[in-house]
Amino acid sequence: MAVDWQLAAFLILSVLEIGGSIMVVTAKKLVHAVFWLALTLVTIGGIYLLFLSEFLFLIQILVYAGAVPVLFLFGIMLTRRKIMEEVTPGEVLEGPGEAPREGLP
Amino acid sequence: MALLDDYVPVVLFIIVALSFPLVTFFATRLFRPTHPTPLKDLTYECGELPEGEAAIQFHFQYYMFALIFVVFDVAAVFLVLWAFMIYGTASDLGPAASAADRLARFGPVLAPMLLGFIPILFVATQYALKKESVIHI
Amino acid sequence: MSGALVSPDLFTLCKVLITGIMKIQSDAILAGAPVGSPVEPLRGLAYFLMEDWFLTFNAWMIAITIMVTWAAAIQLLTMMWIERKFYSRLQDRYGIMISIWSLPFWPFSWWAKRRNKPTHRGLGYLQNVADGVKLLQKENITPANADSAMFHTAPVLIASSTVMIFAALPFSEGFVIANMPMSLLFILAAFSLAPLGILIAGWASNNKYTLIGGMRAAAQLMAYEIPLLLAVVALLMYAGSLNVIDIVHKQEALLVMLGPIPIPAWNVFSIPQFIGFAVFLVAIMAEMERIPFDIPEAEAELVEGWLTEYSGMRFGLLFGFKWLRALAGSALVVILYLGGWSGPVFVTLTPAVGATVIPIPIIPHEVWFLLKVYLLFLLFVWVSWSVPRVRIDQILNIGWKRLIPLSLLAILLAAYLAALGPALGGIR
Amino acid sequence: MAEFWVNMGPQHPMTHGLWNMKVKIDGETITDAAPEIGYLHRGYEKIMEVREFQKNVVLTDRLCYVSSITWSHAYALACEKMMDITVPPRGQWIRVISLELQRIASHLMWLAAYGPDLGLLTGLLWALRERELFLDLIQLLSGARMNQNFPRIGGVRNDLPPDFDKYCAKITKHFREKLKEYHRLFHESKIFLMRTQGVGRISLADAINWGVTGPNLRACGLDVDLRRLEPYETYEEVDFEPQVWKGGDGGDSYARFMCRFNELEESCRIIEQAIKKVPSGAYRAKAPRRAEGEGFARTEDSRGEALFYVIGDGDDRPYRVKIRSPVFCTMAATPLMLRGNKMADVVSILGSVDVCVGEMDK
Repeated sequence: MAVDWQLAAFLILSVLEIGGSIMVVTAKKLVHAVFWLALTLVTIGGIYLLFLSEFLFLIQILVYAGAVPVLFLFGIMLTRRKIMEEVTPGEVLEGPGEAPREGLP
Repeated sequence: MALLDDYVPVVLFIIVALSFPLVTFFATRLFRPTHPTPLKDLTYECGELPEGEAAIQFHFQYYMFALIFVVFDVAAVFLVLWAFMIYGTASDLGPAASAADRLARFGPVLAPMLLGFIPILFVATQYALKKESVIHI
Repeated sequence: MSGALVSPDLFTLCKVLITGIMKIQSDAILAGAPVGSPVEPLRGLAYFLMEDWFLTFNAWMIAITIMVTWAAAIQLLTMMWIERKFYSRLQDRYGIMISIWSLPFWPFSWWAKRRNKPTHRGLGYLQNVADGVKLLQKENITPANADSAMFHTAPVLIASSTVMIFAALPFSEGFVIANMPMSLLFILAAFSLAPLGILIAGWASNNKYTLIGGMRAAAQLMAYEIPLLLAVVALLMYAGSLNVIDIVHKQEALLVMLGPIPIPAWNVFSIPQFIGFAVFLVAIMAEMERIPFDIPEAEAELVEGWLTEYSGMRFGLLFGFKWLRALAGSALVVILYLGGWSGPVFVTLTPAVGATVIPIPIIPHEVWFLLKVYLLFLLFVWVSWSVPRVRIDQILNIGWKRLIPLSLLAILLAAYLAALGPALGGIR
Repeated sequence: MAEFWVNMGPQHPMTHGLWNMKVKIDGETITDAAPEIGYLHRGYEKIMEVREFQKNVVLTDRLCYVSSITWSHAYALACEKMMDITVPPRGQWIRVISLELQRIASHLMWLAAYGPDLGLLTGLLWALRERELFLDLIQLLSGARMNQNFPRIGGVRNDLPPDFDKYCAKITKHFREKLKEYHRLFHESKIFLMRTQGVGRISLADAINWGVTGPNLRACGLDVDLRRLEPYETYEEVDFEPQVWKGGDGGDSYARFMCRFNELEESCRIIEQAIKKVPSGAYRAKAPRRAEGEGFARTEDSRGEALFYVIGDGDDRPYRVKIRSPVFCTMAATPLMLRGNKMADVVSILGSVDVCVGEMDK
């Protein structure tokens, strides 16, 4: 079995990382972007591990697992769920009068 | 690559750990009913119809604490390295070292930390926490 | 003699087991398909079964399965049972008593009647299984307004990161999956992932209660992650290693003789580490979301907190894994401060054989370890069912204004004592 | 910074019953609150107009299902004033005993509910454990644990059962021991003090203006207890002390908690005295079937001042009944208490004012 496991791991991690970073910039919702960013950062940590820097790998996960919620908070505290859209009360339900009635016997 | 060999079981474990909840959630499909109704799919708000958006905005003040947290997180990482240095110096010296030896070896390790880093950290955090004496969220 | 049941380690045992099984199989194939027979190509399979990477892989998978079953099934049920029984007793009642004899159909009812066992009279160990079966049959509801993708991702993130802790958490020297050089950081990292999942779950449910619960989880994580890390920093000056097994080995020495009683060199028995221990205990309790600090799911004001919109087995897994985190947290405290799996003083032969401490291997390490973990968990349960819940601003105040200065104090004391030498309880 | 309305109720663990507390929050801080009631409205005052005087006692029992006897008693008192009859002394003493037993049972229910409100489930089971004993006493006395239907216009339904005084003495003695346990569980706990002290403060002037009565008003430092101010039955012959917050700066959850908590022991004292003073004789006077006139009675209910105003027009059923529910008025003042506190304090405050939805919605 002449499979180079390290190369395979590296390729998988890189694909995840590149895909994740593309999703970061293309995601419509800020919170989704933060989630993809977390994935990207963790995969970068995995690549550190392949470079035999264990401490850096674990610190990357530990610190960014903490820092990502901070970004998350930023997203929640400062922005609305739908950016650039006017929010009016009652918008959550499509016609609050009718929708639930269908389920009633 | 002894280090990577150590991590092979960890990678396998992570794969198992990731598939564990996934398998559980898919397996429940075999046992549970699925009858969604519009009423059932409503957001729960104590039996009332949901009122307004759920995207509540919070006090911005706590974001400052979040930033302090990130700074502290990184500072803690540096402290980990420093702790290793102290341990290494102490085990180099051994229990029988003289006081002069100890001062000579520990001085350069402890002094910048005790005179520089920790006082600044302490004063800065005390200032920040005094300023934000009431924590809002 | 090490005194551990799993020795030398779990992987080696699994490797021996799987090699034996595969050897029998491949021998049978080789015997059944001699050279020249029409099934000769099967011999290739026989050789494949004995290949080293195949055996190693299978051994790892068996070891991992054993570990996951052990932690996420047996230990989880035990922890839940301990908690439910213990707090019921605190509240002057018996608690769960459904035993297997309570099942209302044959053969259980028949057997119970025959042995004259009253139904609903048992230890109740299987009650949690019954609860799980009930949740298994419940409908999974996804709210129409929820962010579906995130809503489904969050439970996976929380559950799997909780299981991941056990990749590096040892139950004894050998009963561990991976012994990497910095396993303590790995455990802490896996621990700190779940609040991120809670925040995502709270946000994605698109519900006011869940969002507030998620925000509280994030705020609490920030206030308590730092003291946790700083307490570990203070510990590192004594332990000098980030490997949990090394940290335990460091504590197996003899600290001092109090008359005929030898005091082991557990980290909790030194002044700076004791401060660190107190800080760590409170912070890990907050990470475990036990009652004085269970504000992310404070059921009195937030219905069920960030779990409100989850139903069925999704709820069951997330709710049950709280105890898995409790197990991991208690185990971490035991490993870091209470000597891990080394036995307590009264089973050592110190006076007889001089200065070296020889643990008597009558009681295996795993049992000692679990005993300590359960006792510590009982302390947690005791605390959590006798105090009310702390408010969000108060919990943040405790974290930021009490624990962080205390943990900095622990670091300073530890550094000073290390510099002053062993006479003052410094590094041994 | 956006503010949002959050429903806390009707299906919410905080509401001990069916009502809705709408809370406007800014992050975690409450900026406004609006209680929304009526989920349990049954039109009591109207139903009572079509039933005979004596039969209405059954209805008044259900006004507050944890404090039945006190409510039926208030109604009976109003009818007696209208009919101009006096209850025999033995009946009056039995009424005092049953009222105080019911008060303890009601306060214990409040204490039990206050525990889980703050995250202390142990408090629930401990308090319910002792409530069982008092319910047993009430059952011994009246035959029922809930909706006892015990007071009658003109007296009480039945006499004291044999050996009742012994049981009472035994249980009150036991209960005093257990009060020390509660003391350790609740107000010796630092976290409990953190959660209650300085939370949900209301000034004395506001409390009076909004019609807050009972233990909630006494927690503001004003000594009002109708058992002392306008003694009904035989309360003036009993030595007891109304529980008033004396620490100054009261009106918070802690003061309300302390007032109610101390009333538990005070009620024990009243029961112990009353059981010794019960004279022999009749326990019930004959009430006329028809009545004309106005009857007005106010009593110290477990939750505050209960008021009944009954008008009879010569028929065998009331022409008009008006009920003043203490919780209804207290509920109007809760936004004052809630504003400026944290969201978690909603339970701490509303738990301390002791909400009973049955009487609030009538």
